[in-house]
Parts: sequence; structure tokens; C-alpha cells
Amino acid sequence: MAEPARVTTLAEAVASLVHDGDVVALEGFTHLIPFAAGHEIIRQGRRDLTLVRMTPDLVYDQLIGAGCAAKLVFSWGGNPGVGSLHRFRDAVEHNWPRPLELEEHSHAGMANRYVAGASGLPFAILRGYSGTDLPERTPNIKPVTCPFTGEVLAAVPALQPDVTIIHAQRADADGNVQMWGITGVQKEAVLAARRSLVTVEEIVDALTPVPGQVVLPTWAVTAIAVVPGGAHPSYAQGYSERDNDYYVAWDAISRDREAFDRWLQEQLLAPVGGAG
Amino acid sequence: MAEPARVTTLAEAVASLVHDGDVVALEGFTHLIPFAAGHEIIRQGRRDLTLVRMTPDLVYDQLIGAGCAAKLVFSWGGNPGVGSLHRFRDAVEHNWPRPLELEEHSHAGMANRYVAGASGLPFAILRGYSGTDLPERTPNIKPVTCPFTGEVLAAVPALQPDVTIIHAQRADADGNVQMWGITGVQKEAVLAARRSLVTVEEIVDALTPVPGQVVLPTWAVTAIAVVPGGAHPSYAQGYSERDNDYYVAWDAISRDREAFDRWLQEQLLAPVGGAG
Amino acid sequence: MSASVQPPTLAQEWSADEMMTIAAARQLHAGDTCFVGIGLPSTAANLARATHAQGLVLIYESGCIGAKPTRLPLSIGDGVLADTADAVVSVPEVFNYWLQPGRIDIGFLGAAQLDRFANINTTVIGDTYDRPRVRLPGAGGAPEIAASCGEVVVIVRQTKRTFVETLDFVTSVGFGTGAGDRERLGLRGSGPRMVITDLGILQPDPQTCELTLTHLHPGKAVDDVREATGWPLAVSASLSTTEPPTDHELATLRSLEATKSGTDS
Amino acid sequence: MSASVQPPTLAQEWSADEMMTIAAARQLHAGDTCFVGIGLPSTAANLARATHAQGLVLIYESGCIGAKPTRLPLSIGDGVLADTADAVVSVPEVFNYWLQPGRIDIGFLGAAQLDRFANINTTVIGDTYDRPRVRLPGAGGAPEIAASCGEVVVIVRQTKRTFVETLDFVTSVGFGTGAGDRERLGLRGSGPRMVITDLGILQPDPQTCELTLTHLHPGKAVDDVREATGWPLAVSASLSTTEPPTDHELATLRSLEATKSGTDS
Repeated sequence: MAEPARVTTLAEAVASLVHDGDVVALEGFTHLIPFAAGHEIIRQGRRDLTLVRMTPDLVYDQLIGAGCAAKLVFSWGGNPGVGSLHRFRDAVEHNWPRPLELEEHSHAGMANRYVAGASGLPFAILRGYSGTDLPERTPNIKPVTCPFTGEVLAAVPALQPDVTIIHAQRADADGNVQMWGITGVQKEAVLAARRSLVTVEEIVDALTPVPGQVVLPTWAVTAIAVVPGGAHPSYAQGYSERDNDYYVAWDAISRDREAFDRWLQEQLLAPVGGAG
Repeated sequence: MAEPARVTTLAEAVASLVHDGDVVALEGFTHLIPFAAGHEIIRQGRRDLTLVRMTPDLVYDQLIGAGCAAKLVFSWGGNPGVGSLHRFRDAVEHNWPRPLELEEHSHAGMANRYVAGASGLPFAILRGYSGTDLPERTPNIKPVTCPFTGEVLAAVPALQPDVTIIHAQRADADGNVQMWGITGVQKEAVLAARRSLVTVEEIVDALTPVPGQVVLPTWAVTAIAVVPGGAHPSYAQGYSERDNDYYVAWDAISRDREAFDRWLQEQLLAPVGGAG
Repeated sequence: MSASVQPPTLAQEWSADEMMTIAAARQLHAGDTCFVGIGLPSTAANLARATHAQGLVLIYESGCIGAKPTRLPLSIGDGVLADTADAVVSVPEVFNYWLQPGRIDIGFLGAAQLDRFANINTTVIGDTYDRPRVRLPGAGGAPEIAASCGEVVVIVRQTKRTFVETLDFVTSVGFGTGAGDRERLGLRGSGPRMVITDLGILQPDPQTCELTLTHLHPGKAVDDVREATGWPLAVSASLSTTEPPTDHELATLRSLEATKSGTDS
Repeated sequence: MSASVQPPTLAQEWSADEMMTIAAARQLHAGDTCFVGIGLPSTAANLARATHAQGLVLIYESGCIGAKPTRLPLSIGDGVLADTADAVVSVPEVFNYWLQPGRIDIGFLGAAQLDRFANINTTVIGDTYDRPRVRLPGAGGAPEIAASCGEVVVIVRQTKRTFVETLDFVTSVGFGTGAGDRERLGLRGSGPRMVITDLGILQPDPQTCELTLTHLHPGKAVDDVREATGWPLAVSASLSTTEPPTDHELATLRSLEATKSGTDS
């Protein structure tokens, strides 16, 4: 049975789909990052999450600083164009607010782990990692031999998040989801996951085809929540611009535990229902 | 160096890119089948080709009947919605006009062979072939064991045609190629090949983005030839309709060696420069 | 899509192919995702969409997901499939991201030969693979459809030449050598749920997985089916008769067929 | 894109970063395909496009192939990259179909630590991986860019902390342990062609692959470079001086920098 996606509120979706201890992927490649959903996870106080993402950025810094994460599976953790993720660094360098276990890959490895997950395969192969120190630190990288040529390649296991959350431009009345612009690894991340939540700018009667679109049929998505601006300070092409000042300002807030805690209490937790 | 695609004539492109004995893929999935290029290969009298295609249809029946092919690598050889490919059958069943070696896969296997070729990998993995007689007849299907779970999957080797030929709606003045509608496995087939030829309906100054488009940058293509109607009796969405009568009529022509030879001499070879 | 309703007199008679197609269409339900091959499966799936299963999701191997054709496509790559689909994806994607992980509920397959465990041959007829008596089109998407769909429905005309004791070639696996074999082979779908023919319906025995005649189409006798079967046919103790086509089913099927612009093999 | 030309007096002075960026831009040619990371590499690649290499094909790991940004992107996923690209593909596709097969001529990388064989660390600083002194962003696309691009250009500010005897972590391979090691590791690109710093240019010795100082930027001395290098520096017998920035290069770079809407790390 192809169940259509359920349209619900962000709070209900996070409450029902994201549980303590889950493996959670919030994907987005600079564009369409599901910030509002990440903030809702913080508000609902989820703990012991394994956070998965190719490019953990500010929203993961915020989740890590708020103590939601026990583990991070990733390939590049920085503030793009600005510098470090200071909450991420504080967790790794000083176990604050709690220890953060790392599983570290390259982009190519992570992308292929999602591809394997979306494909129902237990692993993927790539030309990667050779000569680097990553396989020594990441047991999830193993050699595999080509049965035809004898060449040795790298194998990585499928990623299958308990829940993947993405932000998209819109959905139609049936729950079919449409996104365009830089769509990164979001299709694979949704298809690899057991459950999925898509926050959208709006729901429209019917989807007008758009060049470069990726469409996820309603039966491939678990839940949809309408969250206009749900990618802020990231952006949704055709709806909003990237708030570069927020990324720059985050550097100062996140460098200091007290400044971060003030941001968390005053900006994120206090205004219930608002975006941080 | 990213060489831009060379714009040339169909005759010159086939003469310079397709050689006797080559591994040649003419891809197209019902839509955008490069018939005119196939006919030019017949006219130029190429021999001993290994023809590769997921769905060899009429143009491969014609190439086989004309004696161009020594081997066929494929997954489904029929006249879609009509019946058999009689020239293909005559070659396999009676070695006429010459023996035809077969290498046979499933669609999933062939598609993944192209994916591996496009990816610069020696092989691809899939859940496939299990319990079938195909691995017994096709040495290019081998087991591979997941280094994480111990599961046994099927491996197929990369396809790397000497030349892939496709038909697309259009190219721009720089040689960037654009196609849309059902685009099948054409991107993978071009990227997997050493050389490529794209026949197009037209060359335009600039490509207007189209929903569902696949764009191949000019430096990923070897040569482009403008051949309006080059997919006939297949179709080019936005330019032409499928000529279903041709497919039906082919059944009678191809059933009989003499009728086929008459077609070959009178329809294909006689009107130099015309389409069959 | 609404069919033009024909006078009831027309609906009083129907061909064996029509009964078969209608019986197949009835197996599809509004919420199903269905991987559709060309020919009778496509006709049956589109008939289901045009009658009782408007929400049926059709997936064609050409990459068209959620196609809603307004006329019967002649091939799996007709423009109408792309034009009406929710999403058009590449051929590798439809096999890797959609079929292989088990996202498709029902696979609809035809057959040139079929054995008692609903294994299918669409490759060669004759003793030798290299020089067959009849070279058939080959596997296409069938081996992985048969392996990975939640379940499979086979639609095939029944004759002794088709329903054989031993396949000349195993192209797609039904229940292999019998109960437990799919699991042993690592096939993740549950396999053929039924085989629908122009004579009746066969279903796998819950214990042995051997195909068992469970329904006769109106006007057909068990001996008709026995004579068209190349092995000693098992017949269900609760054998029943297929509901005849309704006027609506028949009229819709005929008006669908009339939209097809070519012939069908 | 045409830069607004500045008065020549401005061009008489330049910063070390400007010299470095301009020297890097000069390494790119019109027909090249270039895999661009964010930061200095992106600035240099866009400077090349705006000066002598208009036909340079920029590929960003976000999936933008042939991006022609009219202003400097702040991140590898800026909308201007998708808007101006010849094709926007998925992230798995950019790595699997475009980078991995060796279709990209030049990879442009930065580094937090670099050793004499141009191996790169962008993972951790400090003795222990589990509790590092400085946790860096990690690998990103770099290991496979370093492995698969036809050649690699590294752009990095030169200090003793950065140019180290032994990396704390090997994130991306330059020449590994020296001549022949790339082949042994199965890396198919030819590796780093040069390392461009704020002091000069280092190139691998044709025999040993050890980085050798081949160019000093105007006003820099060999001792400046030695003091900024954590190993005994090899100096080329034919050491030469980098051409200073032209007025046009400097004006174009400054006008490009002015289009950037944020800061750069």
C-alpha cells in the first residue's frame, strides 16, 4: 500500500517521528537546510540522537550545543565561508555539554552511503579513501575486490536513518513534494530513511513543473508540515535569500558557552513557535 | 582540457567515430532512438560491431539484418507492442546473414553496467539474477559479498562502449546538449563511452531550461550532428510523434529475408542521404 | 478518465482475453503501486485505473512514476506516460531507487512459458540456448520485478505449450523449486500471488507453493484447464467461478482499447 | 564579466593574499575543467574566469557544473551557482559521474597542514584524534578531489604551523611517502602540480616528488620561506620570481572581492 504523506504541524511531526536515540538526518546542501525542524527538535528536548549529515552546519552546531546529540556521522563540519563550528569543536575538544562520538567520511563516501540506503543495498563501492588516515578511524570503510578485474575499491555501508528531514519549496494537495535549485543528496536521504518529514514553504493545488525539479511522490514521504521560511538562515530558491549575516553573527554567539546559552534560552526556547 | 563538442555532418561523424569491430551503443528508451545514425552505419558498411543496448529494437534489427553486427549485448530485444524482431531471431536461430554472439542481462543489470561505466568503476552491484538461468549463460554476472553484512549480491562489469550514439532535442551554439521527456539511460551511456555522437533536432543560440531536462556539457560529448527527424520512427518529444505504423509495418518486412533485402536496397541504401 | 458507456447488449458477450484482462484489473487496488510491463499488464492496469482503482500508482520501467495515461500506451516509453507522470526519472533510478528496495507493491508480468511454481521463461524456446527453436525477447525488467515487488501477478494465455512441465530457460523466478526457495535465494518480495489466464485463475498452494486452479472463468470447465496444462493440474477443493465482466468493465475496456493506436502482441 | 578598471596607482601595492590568489588564478586556462572548493580556491578560479580564462569550466561539489557566477559566492551552494550553471546535478552524481572517472582537469584545494609531499590535513590538530587540540571541519570532497582530478593545485598561507614535518592526520594524499606511492595506492590523477602560498610557489621535484621552492613572490626572500617551513626546504637551482600582479589582475580581484556579501575564512 502506497500511503500518502500525512500533512501535519511541525510540532506534531517532530513529536511523532523523532525519538530519543534515533538516527536522524537533516539534509540540505547550503540551500534548503531544514533549520526550523532542527529548532523544533531542540525545543522538544530530544536526547542521544545520532545526527547524520554530509555538511553539518549551524543547525547541527545548535543541536550539539543544546545537548541533543550523542554521535555525529558526517564529512565536513564548518560554517561555510565563515569558519569553525564552535559548539561542535567544544563537544569534540572538551566534551561540552557532553561527549560526541564521531564517524567521519569523505563527501563521496557519505553520498554513496545514502545512495546504497536509497537503493536497498547493504553497501556501496567507490574509488576513495586510499592512502588517507580515515579508514583507520572509521571502521565503516572496508576494502572490496572487483570480481572481474581484481582491483581493490573502498566499500561503505548503507545509511538508513530512522528519520530524514528536509525542506522543500512546495507540495501539492496530494502530498507530492517538489524542490529545485541545488537539491544535493536530499532525494537519496529521504529514500534511505525509514520515516521522513518534509517542511515546505507552501502547499499548492497542483505542482507546476520547474526546470531542475526533483519530485518525491507522496507515497515516498511520511509527513509534510507547512513551515514558510523553514530554511532560514539558509534559503529556498524562488522564496528567500540566504541570510549571510546570520552565518557571520553565529561565529561570535557560538564561540562562547554563555553567549550560546543566552541565544538558546532567549532566541530559541523562549519564543514558543518562533524560529531561532 | 575540456574539448568542446565538434559540430559536423552525420556522415562524417559516423565515418570518424565508428570503426569496424567497435563496441557501439545506440541508446534510447522508445523515445529519442537514434535511427538515422544507425542507418548511416549500415550505409557506410560497418562490420563486426558489438552492438550494445538495453532494448534493441527496429534499428538494431536493421543493423543485424544488414550484417553489421558480430555480437549483441542486451536485455530485451523485441518490437515494442508489436512482437518479435525477426532479423534478430533469424540471426540467432539460423545464423543469417551471419552468426550473432549474445551477451544477455536483465534491464537492472544493463542499467547498472552503464552506471559503473559512467562512474569510472570496474563493476556495479545489484540485487538481481538470483535463481535465474542468466548467470549460467552470461559469464559477466558474478557474486560479490558485502564486507559488512556478509550478504551475497550480483556484480556486473562496467560497460565502456567505444562509441555511444544518442539523439537529443537540441544543442546550443557551444555544443551543450539538452534532452527531456523519457531520457532513459542515455546520460550514463554517453558518460560511459570513450567517444560519443549526439544527433539533434536543431542547434539553438541558447538552451531555454525545460522541466525534466538532462543537459550534457559540451566537453562531455565528442561530436554533434544536426539531423532533424533523426529519431524517426521513434519520436522526439516536442518535435515529433512516434510513427506507430512504421513499427507495425516492420513486422511484415522483417519476417521475410527477401522483403528485408528489398527494403535495405530500395529504402535504405538507394536514396543516399535520406532516412529509411 | 470516464469510459463511454456501451449498450448493455454488447456486454453480454466477451472474449476470453477480455475476461482475463478484467480479472487481472480486479486484482489492483486504489492505494497500490504497480510496476507495469507493456501489453496485457498495461491494459489491465489502465483498466483498473479507469474503473475501481483511480488512485492506483503506475510505474513504468522507462522511468515514469505515477503515470496517468488517458489512452492505452503502445509502448512503455510513450510520450503520454512522461507527460502525465508525477515524476520522470532515469532508467537506472527506477530500477535502483524504486524497484530494488521493495517500494513497489505489485509487479505485473507476462510469460512465454510458465511452470507449476510460476517460474517464467521469456528467453528461448528449445533445447539449446545457443541455437534455440524460438528466440524470445529476453529478460527485460522481469527478473528483478519478480524478485523485488511485494507480490507478483502473472497474466498469460493458457496452453500446453505455455504451461510446461520444465522451462527451457528460467528468466524470472516464481517459487523456484517450491516452498522456501525464494527465501533461500534471497528474494525479498513474496512472489506470485496469482496467475490469471484466459481460462481461470491459479494461486500458489499455501504449503507447497504449487499453482492450484482456484477459479474458472464463466463457461470454462476444469478439463479445459487440464488440457491446457503441461503438468498434472492441482485443483482447489473450493474451486469457484470468476464473476463475469460487468457492463461497466467491458465498456471501459473496449473504449480503452479503441484509444490504442497500434496492435498489441 | 568585466571588472571596473581601477587607477594604476592602486595596483602598485598588493597584499600577500592578493599575490597568492593571482598566482593561483594564472594556473588555470580557458579550456580547463576545475573542481572548486570554497574560500581562496573559489576566489582564484573566479578571478581566472574574469581575466585570462573566460572559458574555464567551474564545477562545485553542490552539483553545479559550468557555474558562471557574476559575484563571488560565499558558499559552494549559493543560488548564483545553480542559476548560472550549464547543468545542476545531484551531489552523488557530481562525485560519481564527474569527479571519480577523472573528467575534471584540476582540483583546487586548501590545507590546514601540509607536508613535504603535499599531503594535506584538514581533520584534526593535535596528537590524538579522539581529543584533538583543534577539531577542523574534516575531509569534505578533498580526498577524492586529490585522488581523481587530473592534477591538483594547493593554495595555502605558509607558516611553520602549517608546513609541518609530519601531519597530525592524512586527510588527502599528495604524493604519499614519495615517488611511486600514488601509483601504488591506485590514485589515478597525477597529484599536486604546485603549492601556491603567500610567499612563493613550490613544485614537486620530478624525481623525488618532494616540494621544492621554484618561485618567490616579489619582495620575498628564500629565508622568509625557510622560516615558514617545518622541514629543511629544498630550493630549485633555477629559482625565479613570480610576475607581480598586473593592474588588470589586481583591479579585477578587488572588484570581485567587493561583490562578496560575507566574510571568508
